[in-house]
Amino acid sequence: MSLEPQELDDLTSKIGRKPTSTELQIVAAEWSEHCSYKSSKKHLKMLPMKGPLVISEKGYDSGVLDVGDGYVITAHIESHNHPSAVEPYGGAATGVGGVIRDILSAGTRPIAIFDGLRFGDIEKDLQARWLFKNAVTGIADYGNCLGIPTIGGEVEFDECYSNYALVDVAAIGFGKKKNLIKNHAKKGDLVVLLGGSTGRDGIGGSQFASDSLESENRSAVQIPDPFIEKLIIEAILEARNQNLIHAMKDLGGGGLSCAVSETADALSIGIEMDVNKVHTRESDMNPDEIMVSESQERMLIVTNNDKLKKLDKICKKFRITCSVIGHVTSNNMMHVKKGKKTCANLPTDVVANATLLDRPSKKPAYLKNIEKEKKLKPILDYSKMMMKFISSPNIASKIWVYGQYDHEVGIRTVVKPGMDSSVLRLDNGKFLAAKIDGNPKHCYINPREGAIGCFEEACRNVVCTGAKPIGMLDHLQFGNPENPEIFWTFLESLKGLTDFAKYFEIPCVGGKVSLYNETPSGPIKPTPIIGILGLIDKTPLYSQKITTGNCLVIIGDTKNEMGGSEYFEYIHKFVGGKCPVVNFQESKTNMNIVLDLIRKDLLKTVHDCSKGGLAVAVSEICMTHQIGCNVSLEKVPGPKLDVDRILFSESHSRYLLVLEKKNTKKLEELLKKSKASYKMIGEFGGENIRFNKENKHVIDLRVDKAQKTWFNSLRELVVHG
Amino acid sequence: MAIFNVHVIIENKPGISDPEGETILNDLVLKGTHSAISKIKTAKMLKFTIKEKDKKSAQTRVKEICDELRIYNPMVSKITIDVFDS
Amino acid sequence: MAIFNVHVIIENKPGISDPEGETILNDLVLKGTHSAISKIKTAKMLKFTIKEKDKKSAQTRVKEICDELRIYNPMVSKITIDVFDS
Amino acid sequence: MKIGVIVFPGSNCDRDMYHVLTDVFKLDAEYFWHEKGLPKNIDAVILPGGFSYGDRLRSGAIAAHSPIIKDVKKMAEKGIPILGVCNGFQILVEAGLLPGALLKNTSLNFMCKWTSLIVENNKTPFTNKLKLHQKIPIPIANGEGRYYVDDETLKKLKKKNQIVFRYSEVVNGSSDRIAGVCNEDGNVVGMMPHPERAAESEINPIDNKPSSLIFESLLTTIGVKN
Ligand SMILES: Nc1ncnc2c1ncn2[C@@H]1O[C@H](COP(=O)(O)OP(=O)(O)O)[C@@H](O)[C@H]1O
Ligand SMILES: [Mg+2]
Repeated sequence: MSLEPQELDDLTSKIGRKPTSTELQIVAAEWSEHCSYKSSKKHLKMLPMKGPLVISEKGYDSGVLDVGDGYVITAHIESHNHPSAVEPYGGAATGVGGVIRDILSAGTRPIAIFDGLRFGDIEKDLQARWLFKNAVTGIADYGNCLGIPTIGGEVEFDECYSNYALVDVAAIGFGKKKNLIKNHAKKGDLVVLLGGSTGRDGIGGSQFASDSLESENRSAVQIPDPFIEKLIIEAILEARNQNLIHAMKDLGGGGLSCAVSETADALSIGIEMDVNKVHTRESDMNPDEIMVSESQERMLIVTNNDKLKKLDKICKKFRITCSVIGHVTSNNMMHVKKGKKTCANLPTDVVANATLLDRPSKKPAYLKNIEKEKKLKPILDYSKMMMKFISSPNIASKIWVYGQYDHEVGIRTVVKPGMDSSVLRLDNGKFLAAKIDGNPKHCYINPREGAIGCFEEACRNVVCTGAKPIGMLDHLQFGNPENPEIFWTFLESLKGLTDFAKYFEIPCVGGKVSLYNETPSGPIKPTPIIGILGLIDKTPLYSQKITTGNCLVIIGDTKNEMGGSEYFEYIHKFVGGKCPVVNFQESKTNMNIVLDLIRKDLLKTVHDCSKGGLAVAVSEICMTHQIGCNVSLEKVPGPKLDVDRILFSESHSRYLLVLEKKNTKKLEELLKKSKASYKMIGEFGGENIRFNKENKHVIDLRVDKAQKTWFNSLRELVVHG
Repeated sequence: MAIFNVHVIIENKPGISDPEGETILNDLVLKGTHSAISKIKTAKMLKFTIKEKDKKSAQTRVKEICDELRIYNPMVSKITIDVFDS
Repeated sequence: MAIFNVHVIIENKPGISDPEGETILNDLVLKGTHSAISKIKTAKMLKFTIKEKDKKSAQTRVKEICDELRIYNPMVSKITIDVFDS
Repeated sequence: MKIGVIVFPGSNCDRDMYHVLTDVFKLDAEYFWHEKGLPKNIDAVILPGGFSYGDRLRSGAIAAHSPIIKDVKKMAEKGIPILGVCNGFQILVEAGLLPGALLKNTSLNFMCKWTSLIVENNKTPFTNKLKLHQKIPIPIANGEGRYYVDDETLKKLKKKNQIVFRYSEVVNGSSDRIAGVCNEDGNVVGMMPHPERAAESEINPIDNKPSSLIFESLLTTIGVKN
């Protein structure tokens, strides 16, 4: 762990002397990319962060939204990519632990977890399969033990993640507005470290996350302890109820160094602490190790002497250790001592604010010809192709994953995983829908439009349940930012997200940047992940059983936008073409009318078109409801296209609506008025999924066979290889 | 060729915590009156039945299998292999 | 008094299936080219560190603890105890 | 009429159970921390699901030694209705209040899914409003949920009518598809599936009536309602 030479000069001139070894460790941790956002911070400011529902207060690690009646929700997203790539079980599990503590820091109870998982090609690559399997078990074991339901996420496989893993976790909290921790502290208050003991695990973790991954042995392995995390949650919430917490911060990347300096800086106070007071796992740890250890399941709390007794009692009840490690001073210094000896004494604003960089950017050379299409081999038998397609890892049902997550605990999950987005009931009678989405294949071809597409897709997913998007979380994952071409893709994505957020007035309530995601064969594809929170005032759309004679209507145009599609990449092994572009106005029109139709109770179910296009989206409805459907491809609105493009284009802003025939007239009236592009394209019934053109079945699948394949293929692949 | 029993013990490397062992010690054993116990560490064991020409090659073979199939993750765990006549 | 390491192996009684061992064998080991392996059984191990006057009493003491605290469930599992000098 | 909900370190369905007892069925319920004793005036005891002690050693094995279990045993002897759900069931088994053992699912994974139960004994305090062989749509969520008994005990269970619920399909490899059992007297019942997750229409997409009847049976038993 070390500083760059110019950073060392910078530090030396700021403090006017040579830093001590402990000071160097503290600053190196805090000035790492992971903790300081030195490459990205200047640019993140462009995102709109304010809105009528957003509550912003100093020192929160998570976004806070007012959902009415005195209640708030909190949300945050994190990744744990580097640790998961070497120890998928522990890495993924501790990733969940970290994001949960961010939610807890605001004083809210965590009520849901989401996970976004990305690995190499699990069909061919045993290492990818091992990573996938163990990351899923890690998340399951951690979240299940906490009793927080994991209610959504996504899984994607792409060769760009070979020998690597992206493990993103998001969490949502819920609580009373009056119980939010109002971070404040005054001179003489006590600084308490609560939770697991500090050990040598994870030393250098945040630096590790800011280096590219080499195969060299790493000590940054963390052992998850969900049981102690559960006890911390209950202890903290009890302490919150008794008003014992003045300020609070979780320990994550950079350990005590970051938590202490950031807390002091945010509250404009100083903190004096003694490393001898930290409860450690091993007796011979030196101050430097104690300050940068990233041992999991720890929280930093500021309280006062009067409240300490009660806090101690709560900790005893929950059998967790709590040590007073220091106190608040008024001199804005972070003073670290070992007994009487000073190890570090630094101005908190110096530690907490690395010099921000303005990295050069340049449009990557690979983009020059990327939109050119190659000539594709004709598909002779679309039905056969379709069976292969629905069993492919990216299209197959993810039930093997979410079936291992307790998604019912907490008894809030009224719409369960497997739908476009899950829905939770809140204590004020409202409902919350949430989903995270990413699409590196699109983002590789066009970082700006791809990122916007992820944003729109996540919105579509919550809209399908009747929810209006009220907040966004972004997680920006890229390769080495020192490479101007990579930095350009980062900026393009960010600008795209900003434009969409502003147009739709969806504030960004939180996010994370993860850079240096490089595999042995190069950088990952640009992988922004977007999380959307949607609010439903009355009732969500509970998907109803589809019966014979029900109608299928599509909203939105299907366009010739095949670049980065699963069809091009999986079936034709071709990376290129023009990727789907969101037309903001069309997007808004379609979103609004779908919400209106749901509110008017005209629909049985709604599903959006995304990965795999229309063919996959219709099949998913049929397979989920175990009923056939006849679709006329000629009727699909949009420019005139070849059948494969109608079937598999991944154009955005498209929704499939299922309704009873008797409601079609009313529906058409409303749709006409809305100016949305739409068409009735099919009717349900029978045992086959059929896509027809000129009275021929282009695709004809038995729904039961398709369903079996779609449901089981991922498990078969993982379990029996 | 002969049949051997090969026991593989998989446990966390030294310095890596073992929350399960700690819980069993603190919440079960020390809650009783068993203060003679000062530590409990958990491990997992796999017992292989293998046909090989001798003990040595049985041991080598099992080690290879454990490494190749990632029966354990060397980042976190270490293994100990013992061979017995069956 | 001396310090001893006592290893307790907890495994299923004969006749009780061990799906984990079977899965490792069938889906991992035999999928490769390791046909020399004919069986895999999984077990759990607890390593106790205990202060006792001799090996014999260390063994007895740990056995007592395992029975009294139901460290294993006698309906489905059996245990084997080995004592080592520390 | 008071129902005690026992909370162990790591219990995580305690709040769900409490919500259903109090908000849905308007019962008077109270949490009891595992280190405490149970007062004499308790009319029923529920051990909720979760991961007591992080499922370490074996699910329920450590919690079964909690101080409060002594009182639970006394109440069991007195004939007071006691229900263990999921981890609560595992604890009752480990404490010796119910026969059998709960082993890792044959899939080796944690499983969270909806399934359906068949009522095999409608004479217990938690099933007396249900019909014999009635089906109950209900979710399971467990990793060590495979109920195991040896053949001899199984025979005894059948003879003494101790099998309370069976799965209608094979879910996790449990002996004779058993999902829930009771003690010989019938007042102590344990089940792996979660009735508290299925008793409200909002949360149960299929049919919440049968699971509600589990709670209504208790209401009837303790004399709140007929
Ligand atoms: N891409 C981003 N967009 C918007 N806000 C971001 C982004 N990345 C980080 N932030 C915000 O910066 C703050 C610090 O983030 P983070 O380092 O993740 O906090 P911690 O690690 O302490 O939880 C958070 O409020 C987070 O929401
Ligand atoms: Mg944090």
